[in-house]
Amino acid sequence: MKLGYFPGCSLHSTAKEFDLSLKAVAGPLDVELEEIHDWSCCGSSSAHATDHLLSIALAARNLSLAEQQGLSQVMAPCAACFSRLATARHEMAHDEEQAELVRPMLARPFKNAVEVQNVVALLQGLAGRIKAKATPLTGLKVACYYGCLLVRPPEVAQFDDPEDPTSMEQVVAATGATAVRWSRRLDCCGAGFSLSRVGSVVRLGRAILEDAKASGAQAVVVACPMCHSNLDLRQSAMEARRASLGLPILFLTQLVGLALKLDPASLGLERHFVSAVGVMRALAAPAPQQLPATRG
Amino acid sequence: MSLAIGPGQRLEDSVSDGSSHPDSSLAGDLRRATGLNVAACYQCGKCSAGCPMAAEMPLKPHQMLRLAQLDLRDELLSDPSPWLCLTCETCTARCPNEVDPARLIDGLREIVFKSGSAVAPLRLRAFHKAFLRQIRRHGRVFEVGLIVDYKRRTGALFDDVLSAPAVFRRGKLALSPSNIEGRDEVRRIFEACGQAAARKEVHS
Amino acid sequence: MVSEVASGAKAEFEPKIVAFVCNWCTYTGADLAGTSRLQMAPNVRVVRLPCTGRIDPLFITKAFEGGADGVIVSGCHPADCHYTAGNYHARRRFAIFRDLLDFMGVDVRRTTFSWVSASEGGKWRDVVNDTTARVKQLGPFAEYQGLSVAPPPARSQAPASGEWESSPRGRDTP
Amino acid sequence: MSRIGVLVCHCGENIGRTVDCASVARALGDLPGVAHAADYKYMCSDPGQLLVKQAIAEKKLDGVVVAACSPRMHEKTFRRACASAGMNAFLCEMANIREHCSWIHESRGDATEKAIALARAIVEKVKRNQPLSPIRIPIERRALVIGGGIAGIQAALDIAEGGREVVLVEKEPSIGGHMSQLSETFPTLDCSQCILTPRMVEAYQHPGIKLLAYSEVESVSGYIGNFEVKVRRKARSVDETRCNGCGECQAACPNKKIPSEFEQGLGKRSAIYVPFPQAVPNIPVIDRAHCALFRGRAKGLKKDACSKCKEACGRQAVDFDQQDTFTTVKVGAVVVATGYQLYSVGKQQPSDKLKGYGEYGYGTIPDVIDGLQFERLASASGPTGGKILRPSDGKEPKKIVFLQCIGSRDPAKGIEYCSKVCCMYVAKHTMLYRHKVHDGKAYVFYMDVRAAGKGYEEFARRAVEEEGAIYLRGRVSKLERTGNAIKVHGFDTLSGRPMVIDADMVVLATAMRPQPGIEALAQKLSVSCDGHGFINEAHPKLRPVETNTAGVFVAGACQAPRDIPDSVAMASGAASKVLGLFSNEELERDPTVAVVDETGCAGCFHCERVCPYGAVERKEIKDRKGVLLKVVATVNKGVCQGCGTCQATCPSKNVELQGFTDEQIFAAISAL
Ligand SMILES: Cc1cc2nc3c(=O)[nH]c(=O)nc-3n(C[C@H](O)[C@H](O)[C@H](O)COP(=O)(O)OP(=O)(O)OC[C@H]3O[C@@H](n4cnc5c(N)ncnc54)[C@H](O)[C@@H]3O)c2cc1C
Ligand SMILES: Cc1cc2nc3c(=O)[nH]c(=O)nc-3n(C[C@H](O)[C@H](O)[C@H](O)COP(=O)(O)OP(=O)(O)OC[C@H]3O[C@@H](n4cnc5c(N)ncnc54)[C@H](O)[C@@H]3O)c2cc1C
Ligand code: SF4
Ligand code: SF4
Ligand code: SF4
Ligand code: SF4
Ligand code: SF4
Ligand code: SF4
Ligand code: SF4
Ligand code: SF4
Repeated sequence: MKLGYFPGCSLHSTAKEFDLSLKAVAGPLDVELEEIHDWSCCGSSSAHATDHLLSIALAARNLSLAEQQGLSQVMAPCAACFSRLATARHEMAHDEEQAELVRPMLARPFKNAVEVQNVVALLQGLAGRIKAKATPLTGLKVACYYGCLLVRPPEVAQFDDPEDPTSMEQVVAATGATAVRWSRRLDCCGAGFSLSRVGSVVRLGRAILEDAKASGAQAVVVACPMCHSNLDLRQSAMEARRASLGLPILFLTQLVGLALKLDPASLGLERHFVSAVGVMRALAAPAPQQLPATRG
Repeated sequence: MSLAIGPGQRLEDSVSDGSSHPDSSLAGDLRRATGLNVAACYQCGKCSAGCPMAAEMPLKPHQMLRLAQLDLRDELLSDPSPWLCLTCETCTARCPNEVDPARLIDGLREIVFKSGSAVAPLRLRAFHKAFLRQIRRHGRVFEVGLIVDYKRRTGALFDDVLSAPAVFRRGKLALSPSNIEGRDEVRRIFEACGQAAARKEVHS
Repeated sequence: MVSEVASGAKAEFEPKIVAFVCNWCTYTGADLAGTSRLQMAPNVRVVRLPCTGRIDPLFITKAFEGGADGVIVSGCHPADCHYTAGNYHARRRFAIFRDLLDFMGVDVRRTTFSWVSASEGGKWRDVVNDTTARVKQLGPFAEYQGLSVAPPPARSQAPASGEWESSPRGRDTP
Repeated sequence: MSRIGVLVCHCGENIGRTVDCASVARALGDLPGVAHAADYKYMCSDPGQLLVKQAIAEKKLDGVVVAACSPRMHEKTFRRACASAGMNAFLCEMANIREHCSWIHESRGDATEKAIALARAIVEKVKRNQPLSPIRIPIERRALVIGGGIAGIQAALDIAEGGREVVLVEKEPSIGGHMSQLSETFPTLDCSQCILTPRMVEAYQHPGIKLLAYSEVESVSGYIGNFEVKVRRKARSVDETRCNGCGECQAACPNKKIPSEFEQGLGKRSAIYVPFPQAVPNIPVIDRAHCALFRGRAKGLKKDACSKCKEACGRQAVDFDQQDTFTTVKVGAVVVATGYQLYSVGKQQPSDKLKGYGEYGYGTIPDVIDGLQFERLASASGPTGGKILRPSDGKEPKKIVFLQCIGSRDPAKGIEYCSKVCCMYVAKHTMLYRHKVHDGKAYVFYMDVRAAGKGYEEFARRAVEEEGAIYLRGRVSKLERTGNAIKVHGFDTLSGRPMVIDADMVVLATAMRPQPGIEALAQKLSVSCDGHGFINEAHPKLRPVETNTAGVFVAGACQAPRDIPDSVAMASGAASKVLGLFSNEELERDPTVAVVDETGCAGCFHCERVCPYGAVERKEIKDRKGVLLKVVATVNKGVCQGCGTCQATCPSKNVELQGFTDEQIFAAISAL
């Protein structure tokens, strides 16, 4: 299976381990990722928050590049990029007036023929293959965290029930781990304010992680670099003057990689702020060499 | 006709003007910016009930829409609440009347942003400006450049964490920008969007 | 042929206008205009039909052939048809028919399509007066000979008056 | 040459003031074919009518035109006068020179000229009128009532009391409908069973009512006065004539863990069961999907896996080999009273266009229930004996949150309309709860309280003022399961505050929707449904219990969300319509109906497609040897309402509306 690949800015920097683990699991799962040549930033929330047209045009440029490259599907692992690209595709198809404004801005013909996919839907589709190749991660309890952008808005995301999604749980089940039942799977962690309004982020993230912890999860599984950096990076702040959380935040691809018995380092597991050592130990897997912690 | 609705507030007669002639109300501006109709909001409050930021917003999402319905433009546009929205779309996904409050709040921000008003929180404005500048310049975001730019604009760093050596140590920040080939293309998109926005201003 | 009863010579052109109306809404509305003594132009003569659904487009050509200078078609509002759907069929038929009239060289401004309910006596008066005034401006309809074969002399670009092409009442989607 | 008489009325001064009636009479008298023309002060007066009769007799008229007021006023008067003089009534018509002429014009010249034109047109039309006779259709004076809820029961009883036979068809094993599930009813809080059960029994025992329970309408043919209805009698597996309702079979059935539909899943029943103790008829039915014997047979087992019920039955009533049977009934009228279902708001239901609400956890959080489930908990005969207990752990909830408008007033994931009864039953629920759990706290999230009915507002206020229910104005975003409680994330828009409540139980006031399968039934009856599936009434204000199909009436919650008083009022209204219809042996109708010229009909059936009443049927034309020559359209006079749409649509002009033929109208147009 060949797929267009739109890594987006964060997979080249803050979420490098997402990129690493995705590429690591792609091989064993027979997925060929072809990066969009010369892709540009999707505009992220800054374009979105200030100029709607710009946010559509920037995303559409990438879709047009993929089209030129002969790709029929583009996978954007970052939930934010996925949301921006999928929104652009949706609006270019449904808002003719706006589409007419955008088309001349693109330096190439644009038929809006490329489908946009995210990593969860991709892995959900491959669950059978994962299960076949996995050494079950028996005993590991994880909380699947969707956040906002994967499932919302429903008419754009369109891959799972927006209020009671199950796709991540299906992937987790394929790895042999157990997905706990919990309530705050869809609550926003505030990643958009990760840099500008830390207080809010800590408040929101804490409520989410406390619920995950209370449900018995040993780790939280995510599929969005923003959620990840937020819940990972800010966890120590969330713990301040409260009970410790100590919940490693794993990318879904990392969990799949673990089940496929890939080398933890190749999955970037040592790059997290909250150590995944405990999880490894629970699975009796070789613990990654942890970098010096920055907590406290 | 104008109707006093409270000390110093006047509800102008353009409030519920559903006619087709150019509508200078805030509702009209929002309709042009987003294609949406604020009048569709029946004030059920489901948006505010689920909004993760409602607790911190002086005006809750449905209240923002209410002020827009009443055309209390100055009061609404000078309020920080729109800037506290995370665009998480919880409200939109659950709104029973298909109002799309998240998009309308986007629209409010766009209106304020374009007016250059000082309401938009300095840090946020600075962040968005710096972020877009990165894209405009490199085609992608170069974090270190972003941090420097942001610091220049606000005099502050985001906060301690991103500058912490730990981030670099984890190989998470590139030290030089990766420039894409199609930078001119991207710049042209920015220019075209700027012009489109200017045209819209003139029309209204 | 009846000019001897007419009072004095007419300086102005007085058009003859035929109105095809349904029994349940517009005819009753016109009755109401009468009971309310609403004065209106005397140029309109009403033909009563059970429903606008009964109106054959040929009635209209026939009226023009017979010397009418204008035609009104009026029935129940979209959702109010006494027969539930007759006016819906009429509406579809007339949208097509109007193009045909235009093609045949009949200025579509000579025709009015409207909805007048049983309680809209005032609206009926307005329809009568507006149509009369409009047709007066257009002058006598002289092209009626051989209506069915006449090639189009000049296509009219002016929008015809009337509500029939607008969408039925419904939610105004932005 | 025709001999038409024209009579011009002065209407005192009403016409005479502006129209020169004598000139009109003179001008009309000069027309070819007019044998008599006169004017008179008051045509509708007795001497005026006498003038008409005399003219017919003396001048041997074959048509009459009265130029006077609106035909809506006096057409009947003059037609009757003509008929009494021996002329066919339909050869008489009126020209409206009052409402359409004298009253609306000032100039005597203009008005007179117009009056002449109007009368002349009618003269030309009447010259071409044909004698018509009213259509007579014999009526089968027996009614079919579909649905045995309170609406159907009421309609059946009223019709039977009026002396006419009724066949009552109910698809479930028992009649009673939703009302039988309710505990106490607003606005008076009387016990639902207590007022309903006697009516159920009365309907069952009434000699004029034939109850076909556990039956469904299979097909319907015919038209007003003459419907033929085929009813499927589903196999009960119990012989109704033998069973005496002792209940031994139920006790013997080993399969007792089946969720009871009647208890809304909160209680259990056996595979052979009566839905509830007061069921009418009190005869059990075997649920073959759950019965061990039938499951075994379906799997191909040679030996029957169980026959405990049959063994237990002292009357040999259990009959495993019973099959569905069919009964055909002839009826003159039908009342549709199929009621409603509640919108099941669990997560997305793939089979349904409605999406459901994942955020409310219905179906996944056990203590989130709907209104009917609450009714069962509150009912003395319910699964908890009338104690309000949580389904999850059987504990008494101390804090209940009620959510209104769930699925209603929600175009995004539900339905646009307001379900009308939920505001009231939520108020009722808060009261019932407080009566049973004195230290309990009831919270209600609402958008508006719609309590427009006699005593309703007072009732709803009582919930707040006397029973301490706390009403919070806002919708809830999400329910979250936290340990033993349910966290309700709401907002009170009145105080502007987010409201998070840890509830022990949450009750969703879910929307009312029409019964499943209503569209198929409507199609059989050729009545229409609105976009949601509710049966359309003929006119929303003036014909609320009739449908567009003559002889088919509607009552209760199948027409729109309705409470019991409304349903009963509608049912009595529908019954009186039926009795009105049945007060005649024959149906007499205006002969303004369409007639197809079968020789010319090309069989394109455009007419069939446009007819709003389904009056156009297909007819096979065969030669003497029985070889099919062609299929043509034919209009069923009993069904046609005379709109004329078919005539205007027929491409080959082979259908004519009597009284409004092309020839008549063309002649009138030319004469104007
Ligand atoms: C939670 C709740 C509480 C309520 N409380 C009150 C209250 O306190 N007071 C009040 O006035 N109202 C109350 N109502 C409303 C009340 O239930 C309805 O007004 C009433 O039941 C409507 O009666 P019906 O006969 O029209 O329909 P139903 O009660 O729905 O009866 C319809 C019958 O038709 C049968 N049927 C359906 N389809 C077919 C078919 N195709 N063929 C044959 N039979 C068919 C069904 O099996 C059923 O027996 C409440 C409703 C709810 C949901
Ligand atoms: C402002 C307003 C707007 C409304 N708009 C609508 C609307 O848009 N749609 C709608 O459905 N409803 C509307 N309604 C409601 C509507 O008017 C009533 O539902 C309807 O008129 C009730 O009809 P009725 O025959 O019961 O009573 P009424 O119309 O009051 O008729 C009663 C008759 O009885 C006569 N009468 C009274 N006492 C005696 C006596 N002792 N002896 C003999 N005769 C007597 C009276 O003179 C009168 O003619 C509206 C009401 C109001 C106030
Ligand atoms: S949820 Fe929708 S309708 Fe309700 S208050 Fe918010 S925007 Fe308005
Ligand atoms: S999109 Fe904004 S307003 Fe809506 S719920 Fe999220 S934070 Fe609140
Ligand atoms: S055969 Fe057995 S299982 Fe079936 S209904 Fe009778 S007793 Fe119950
Ligand atoms: S079937 Fe037999 S055992 Fe069962 S109730 Fe009837 S008579 Fe009693
Ligand atoms: S009756 Fe009340 S609760 Fe029910 S839909 Fe209408 S407003 Fe909502
Ligand atoms: S009294 Fe009239 S206006 Fe007030 S709530 Fe009732 S119906 Fe509405
Ligand atoms: S439209 Fe005319 S020709 Fe066609 S089937 Fe009907 S009657 Fe016959
Ligand atoms: S006149 Fe109207 S109702 Fe009668 S058959 Fe024709 S279309 Fe049907």
